[in-house]
Amino acid sequence: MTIFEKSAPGRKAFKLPKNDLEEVEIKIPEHLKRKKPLMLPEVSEPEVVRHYTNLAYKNYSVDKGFYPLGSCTMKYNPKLNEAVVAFEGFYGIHPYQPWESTQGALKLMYELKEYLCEITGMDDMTLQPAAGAHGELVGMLIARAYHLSKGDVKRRIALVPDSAHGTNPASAAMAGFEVVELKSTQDGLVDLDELKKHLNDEVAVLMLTNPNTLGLFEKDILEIAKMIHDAGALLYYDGANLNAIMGRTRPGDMGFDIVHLNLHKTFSTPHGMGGPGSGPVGVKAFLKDFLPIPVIRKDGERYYLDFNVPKTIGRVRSFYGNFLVMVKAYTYILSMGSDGLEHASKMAVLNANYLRKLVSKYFDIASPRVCMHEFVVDGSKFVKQTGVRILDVAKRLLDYGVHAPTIYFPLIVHEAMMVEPTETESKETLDHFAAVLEKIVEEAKTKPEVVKTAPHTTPVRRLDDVSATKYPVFRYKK
Amino acid sequence: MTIFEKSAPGRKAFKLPKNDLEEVEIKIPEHLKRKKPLMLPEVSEPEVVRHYTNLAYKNYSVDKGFYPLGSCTMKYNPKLNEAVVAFEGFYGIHPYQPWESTQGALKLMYELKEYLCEITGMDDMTLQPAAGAHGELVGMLIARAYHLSKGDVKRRIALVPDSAHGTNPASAAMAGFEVVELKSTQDGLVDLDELKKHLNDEVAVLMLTNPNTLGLFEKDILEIAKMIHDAGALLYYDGANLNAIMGRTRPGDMGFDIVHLNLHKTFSTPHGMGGPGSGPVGVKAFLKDFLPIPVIRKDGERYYLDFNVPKTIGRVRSFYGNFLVMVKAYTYILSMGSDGLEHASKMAVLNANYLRKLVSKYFDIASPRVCMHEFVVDGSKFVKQTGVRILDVAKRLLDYGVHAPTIYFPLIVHEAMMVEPTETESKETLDHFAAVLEKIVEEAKTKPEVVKTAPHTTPVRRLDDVSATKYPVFRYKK
Amino acid sequence: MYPYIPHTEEDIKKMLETIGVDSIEELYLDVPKTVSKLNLPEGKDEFSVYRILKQMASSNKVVEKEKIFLGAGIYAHHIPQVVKALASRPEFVTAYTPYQAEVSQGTLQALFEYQTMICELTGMEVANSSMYDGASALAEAVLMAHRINSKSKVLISEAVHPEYVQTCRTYASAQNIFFEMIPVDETGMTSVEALKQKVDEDTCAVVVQYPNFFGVIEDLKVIKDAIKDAVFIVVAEPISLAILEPPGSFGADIVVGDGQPLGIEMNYGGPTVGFFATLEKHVRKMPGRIIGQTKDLEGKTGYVMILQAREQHIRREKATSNICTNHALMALTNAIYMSVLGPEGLKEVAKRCYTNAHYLAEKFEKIGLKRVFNGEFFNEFVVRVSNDYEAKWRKIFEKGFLGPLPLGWYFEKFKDCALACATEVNTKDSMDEFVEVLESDLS
Amino acid sequence: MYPYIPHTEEDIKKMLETIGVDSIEELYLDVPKTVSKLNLPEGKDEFSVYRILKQMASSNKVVEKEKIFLGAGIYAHHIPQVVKALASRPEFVTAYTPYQAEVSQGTLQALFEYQTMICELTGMEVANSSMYDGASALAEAVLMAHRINSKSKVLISEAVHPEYVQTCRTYASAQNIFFEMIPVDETGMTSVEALKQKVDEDTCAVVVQYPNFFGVIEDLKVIKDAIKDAVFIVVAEPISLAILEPPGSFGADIVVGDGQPLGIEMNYGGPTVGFFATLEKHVRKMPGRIIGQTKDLEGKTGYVMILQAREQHIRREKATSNICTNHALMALTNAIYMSVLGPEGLKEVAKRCYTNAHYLAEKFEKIGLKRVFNGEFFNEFVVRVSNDYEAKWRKIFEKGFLGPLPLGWYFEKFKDCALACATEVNTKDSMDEFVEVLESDLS
Repeated sequence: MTIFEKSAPGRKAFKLPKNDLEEVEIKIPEHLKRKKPLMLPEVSEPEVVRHYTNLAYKNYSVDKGFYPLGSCTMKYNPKLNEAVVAFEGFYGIHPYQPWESTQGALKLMYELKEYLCEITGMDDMTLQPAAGAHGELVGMLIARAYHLSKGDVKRRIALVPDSAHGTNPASAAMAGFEVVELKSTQDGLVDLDELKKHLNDEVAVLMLTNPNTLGLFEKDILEIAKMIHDAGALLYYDGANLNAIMGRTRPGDMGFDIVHLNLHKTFSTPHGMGGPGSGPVGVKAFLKDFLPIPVIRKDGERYYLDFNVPKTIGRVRSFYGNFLVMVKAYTYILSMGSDGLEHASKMAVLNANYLRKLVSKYFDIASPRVCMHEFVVDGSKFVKQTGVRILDVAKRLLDYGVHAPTIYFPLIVHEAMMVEPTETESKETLDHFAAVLEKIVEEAKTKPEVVKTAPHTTPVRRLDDVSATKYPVFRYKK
Repeated sequence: MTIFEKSAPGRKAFKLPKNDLEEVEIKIPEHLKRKKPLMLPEVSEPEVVRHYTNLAYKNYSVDKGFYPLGSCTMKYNPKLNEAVVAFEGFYGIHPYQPWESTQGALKLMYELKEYLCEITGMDDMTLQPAAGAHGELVGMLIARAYHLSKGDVKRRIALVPDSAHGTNPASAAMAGFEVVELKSTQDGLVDLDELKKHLNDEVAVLMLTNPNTLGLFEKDILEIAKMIHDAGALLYYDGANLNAIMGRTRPGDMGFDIVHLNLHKTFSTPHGMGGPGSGPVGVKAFLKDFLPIPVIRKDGERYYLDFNVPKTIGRVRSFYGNFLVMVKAYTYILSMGSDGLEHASKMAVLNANYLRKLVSKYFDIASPRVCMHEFVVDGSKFVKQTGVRILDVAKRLLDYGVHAPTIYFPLIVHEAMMVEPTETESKETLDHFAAVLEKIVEEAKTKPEVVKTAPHTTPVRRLDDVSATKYPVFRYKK
Repeated sequence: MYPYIPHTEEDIKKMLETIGVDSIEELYLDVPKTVSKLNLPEGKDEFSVYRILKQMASSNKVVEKEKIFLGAGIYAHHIPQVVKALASRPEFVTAYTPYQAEVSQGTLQALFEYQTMICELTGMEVANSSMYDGASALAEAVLMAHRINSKSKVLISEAVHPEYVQTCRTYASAQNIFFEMIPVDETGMTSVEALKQKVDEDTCAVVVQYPNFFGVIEDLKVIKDAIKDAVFIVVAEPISLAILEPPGSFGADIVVGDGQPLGIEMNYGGPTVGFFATLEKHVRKMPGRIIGQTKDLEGKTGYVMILQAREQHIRREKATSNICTNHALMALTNAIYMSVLGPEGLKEVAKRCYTNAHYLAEKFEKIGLKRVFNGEFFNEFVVRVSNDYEAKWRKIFEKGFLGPLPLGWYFEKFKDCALACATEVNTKDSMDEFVEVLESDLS
Repeated sequence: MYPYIPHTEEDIKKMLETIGVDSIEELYLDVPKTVSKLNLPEGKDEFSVYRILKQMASSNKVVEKEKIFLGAGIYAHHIPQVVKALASRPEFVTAYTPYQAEVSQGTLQALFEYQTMICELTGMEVANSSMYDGASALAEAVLMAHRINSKSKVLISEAVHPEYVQTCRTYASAQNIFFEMIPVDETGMTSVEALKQKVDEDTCAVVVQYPNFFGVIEDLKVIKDAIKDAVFIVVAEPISLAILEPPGSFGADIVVGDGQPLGIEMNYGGPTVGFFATLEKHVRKMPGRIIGQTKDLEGKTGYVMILQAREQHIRREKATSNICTNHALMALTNAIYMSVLGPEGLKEVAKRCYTNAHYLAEKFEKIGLKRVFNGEFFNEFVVRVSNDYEAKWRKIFEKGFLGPLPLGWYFEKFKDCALACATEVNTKDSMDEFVEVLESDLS
């Protein structure tokens, strides 16, 4: 039942302080005064609490259990991070306060930037983008501005592997590029021949994530970088998969010119049902004059926001970014330190390879190579043999109390199931997940209907999303 | 699975700050050094979070839904109350700090005491007792000390109605009294003849709650008070049911000499699975020298703790009481004010009478009289007709997502079910509860097995508490 | 051992055995070792980290809410504790995008209800389930207008928040879109005359803010009448919509804005949340996620993401936007806030903002600070102070007040002006005291 | 309208109709109207209340943890944030006593695990699911001892917390129980000689504290050997039990204590929680709720309250205690804390306490503050200062340090002494600084 249906006219959960001023007459022209009725809930505080509490119970979450969504890095979100953003000195400050009065915040942003530059091997960074895709847009606009600044107006092409996240081509398009898809090798890696074929003086940038979406490290990355740079193009790093390599190698060391990160993946800030995240963008020194304004800088002991960035792409949002998300990421980096971040990556890779090994007993794995922090199941043989789809397997997993992995991505794998355990999961959890998969495979063979009609024990059964889109109901109406 | 079974040797969720001192050798005699192994959980922080989060999901709570436990006043616990105890100025102070440095805390306690004295019509009060029963013990020790101070050593008897809470006789016994049970009238009220019969110069005190546990107001209370006082005894008020009468009448006005309150009932502090509560005890002026030490006092602008109470019963616990619980109750009183507390009582009584009316369609009500804030179902006829016990009805309620009322209390009603809705519940919630009861009554007639084997949808099915007591398992063992 | 990582030595050993390698190094054979050790501090225990963060937080100056007279996009409002208590539940905080709808009904229903509330506030037919903030929402609205009619000229009022305008320019920089600014007249409203002159058949969209950046309430009716078929985009402040007729009633095509006033702390500017609403006829051009109602296979009502074919993960370079992660948790916060306030509460807050701002303006006038514009305003207004206002503003700050915004930051021509704000958090006393301080500091 | 009360006028009207009365007044006919209006402030909105409470909180002086050198029953320790985050979940906070076990398995399992941990710490066979605090737990232990052997004489060490002793006296005042105090000797340990002299066949129980109020670690072995068949009651400090052999190993019959050190803030002294453990043979004499493990009707493991026949709601005046509401939420906090620390973490904290206290004692000695007792100590110790110590203590407080307890508060004979404490929260720097301040203030 929606909260609107729980309303009763006149019920209230809110009371303002007594007014010491008499309400003045509202002198707005009559036609601008609200006459359209405003249907919002009318409920008491206990009713508000119960409504949202019971909604909360209908959600799966990291705090509840294993959430192996590939590509999303659903690692545990430390409680300390949540505690520190409760300081009024962080949440209670206005972005237009005099800078002298927000030196703590500016220092935190500056140091976070420095830490992230060190982790990625980049020279400068903006913390403003609100999410990974936002960061991609910023990065691609920087790439565009760079080429234009050199008068290189022909470079309209962005190369994007067919294994890429959907945001890559979308962001490239928003940044005005023509997207050309690069076919991967059988292995799921960048095909150097294919790349060579596409390289010409119209290519502005190649977008890559490394490890790629199959969880494989592009071992030819140095050669790729050389090819790209020789062709006068730039190399863009999608940081979605940074969790695999911290403390071992860095995008900057691999030859990437532009990097975006996802603080809500690698740096443990919670995902909030879809956000807020934070997508900082780092660049090599030759690109730093293109960063969006403002850029956080330090001058002696004073931290400030620099609006005088000569070739800036401009502003990409209001104010300075998702500050509270940065506070959490900063807290995480202090907690983990250089040693801890490296250990996190190692354990993430260990977990993925261990689980890959267990799962390979029941499913084909899309690539025979050692994986990094995630791996992809190729379900096509399974589907052929059992008639049960990977979607069904995913839904059946919900019945067993675990969240399903990412499915049907990357697009280059048929009936894909992309599993990213992260380093915060224990061996026991991985063993349990494999055991559940074994059960489901058994069910698919012996009683496929159970799997095909899953889930059975969730707050709702399988939902009809086809007619939901065909006959859309966008809002509650009385 | 217990958290012990989730352990792995060496796993850690805890890290101390670096030590700037070298660990010294522990010079404890060898036989006093721990050799017995200490089996505590060894888990990571994510594992701790998931363990307790999943335990939380197995609990019913006020935030989830209707919790009509009679006698317990499970009203909504405002979120504001929880927010204010998060101030470090409240939780971060040591009880032995100089009083000059805790004037805020002392002021709060003093004002709370004053407010509670006004609400109850008493002259002085201690805030120390940790719970209602603790307050009862304090109150009864005061009664004892009072009589002894007059040399009245004969007064060994505490009269307690047969409808009383179990804590009443237990507390009286702990305070050294011989408990004599008073039979109630058919109506469930104090029987004046029975009372008269028992009154003599050995009676020290009569313990009453008013409204009583049947939810009925003792309309002869002034006469009862006169009889008790004429006999040289004291009248004790069990404040469990104060929620019915705030702003209308006061125990002090009715002639009670000693009163205990339950801040976790009437004053909205949460019940915490069974505590901490707080059970302040108020007394009339002639008893104030018997209060336990220390008593909170004001001297000009200065608040202090008075340890010089001439005839004090002594100390009843460490320090000054459950301070944070007091903070919540104080917050509630400020929020509600005189108007709000009176309104709360009225709505509590309205809710109880409304629900009583609805429920009376399906069950006998123990008394035909208008009730106060709660009422008692007499299930004996229902049990006879259907073979389904009130216990079964209670368990079946759980299947429908509501908490069961208190059952088998008061003892004077057979197959009792005691329903206290409180003022924070909406008409819709009460309607829903009645509708569920109707369904269960129908089930009891048509498919009694479903009710007798309830609950069916809870995390566990009906539990075997008989063999749990017969062959007790007190703790987890490897 | 790290508290967030469970692996014991024994675990690692067993797992390597299962994998069939001897060391973790073997898993990294493909990966060049280019870092010996990251140049970062060593990992710290949580008590030390807490202390450091507390210290950093306390080196920011928190102004008491009642002493804040600056808005300009981020507003100090009262936030009931219940909003925070519910929005911080881990089931909301630690979930992700509801890819598996059956175990995400909490998220989905809450966002469906949020969409409904945004539709109610704005008077529009359909809302998405959130954007990053008001500025990027506006930029996406401009791109959407371009998708609707493929035209290039966007007329944007100079009384739209300057940072929003800048963001639009950045987003559109790679598209075939150009902007022309429309000035305000002496009322502080966007000049309808200027607008009429600029609007033509090539006009893609017209953008105004309601109430506008100078606090003045635009007359959406006369604007709509002036702009012909151009896509009408309105940036709205949500609290004011409790007492203002919603843009939808005046024929707006897209209404966006920042949800910060609806229960979100100032957060040094982020995270907030962007809202985005439009008409059903435009919905397939809309960016962002949309939640719709449906049934499960037993006929029970449930909620799912709909119209996903517009989105990047399916449509890739042809998507309506690249947005993936949005600001769902902040949208939830908005929804809880609106549930707590209800229609009456929100109206009361709006009226209190209006009352306080008008009281403040009157007090200002008494000390010689005159309003620059004569149009009706809601909770912000511009006064003329002096050319050295910014220096004075810093001086006032030392006394504990966050004074009106130095407008010179964004408008050379208003260098001597300040944008003042009052909301329901300001009290008569705080305003009186502020005006006193101001008077003594200005003289 | 009140935010916590949902009734609209319309609701009230309909409900009265259903009941069949015309007004709420009719429901109160039996109740005399003795109050016209309570003399209390009018109800306030939450923002005003929040402000008032914030003001009150800020008028208490919070001493930085590392600058606290006073324990005496309430200790400053590091508390991981995860403890607070979990213990504040509304499912724990807003539930009550698990009367309906099937929807209270969270409470019941957590308390069952808590009992297990208390057994492990104390070395006892069974623990209850909590008491109010250490003092009342001890008082109940004395009453229990009396139930066990019906004897009257209780020997209690003068090195038991004075407030605990006072509480025992109050609880027992109405019973046939009397107390004799046993002094300490020059080691600070309870005098075994004195004990031997006092113990006889009428002795009900012997009570000592471990480590005792003066910080000294009692030799439980020699005490047990001295007390014959008397019920052996030990008050224990839980953190120390990570490195001390538990009382259970020395034949204790009842072990009680305060759980505050295990993850509970100082809270101005309350709420904390009392723990209570004993031997299986005594369990039917034990006060308080006990949770036991059982099966449901499908054979699934579950937890219920057991041995309820001892309790007041069933046994009434013959119950083992009147306790009903206990301190379950604080017991949960203890359990979460111990889950986070684990055996190694707890041991580490204990060792750090020991190390710091011994460093502090050494530093004290260097400035001429000598220990009064020569027994081994854990995290507290007594030093002799001067007769005007209390005045000095207040002066030191002004400098930001909560100095050692003026022992004169409780012991006339130790008027010139102070009870000092150090735990893992104190740092070398804070101790050095404190000793410096002390030195300059004492001279």
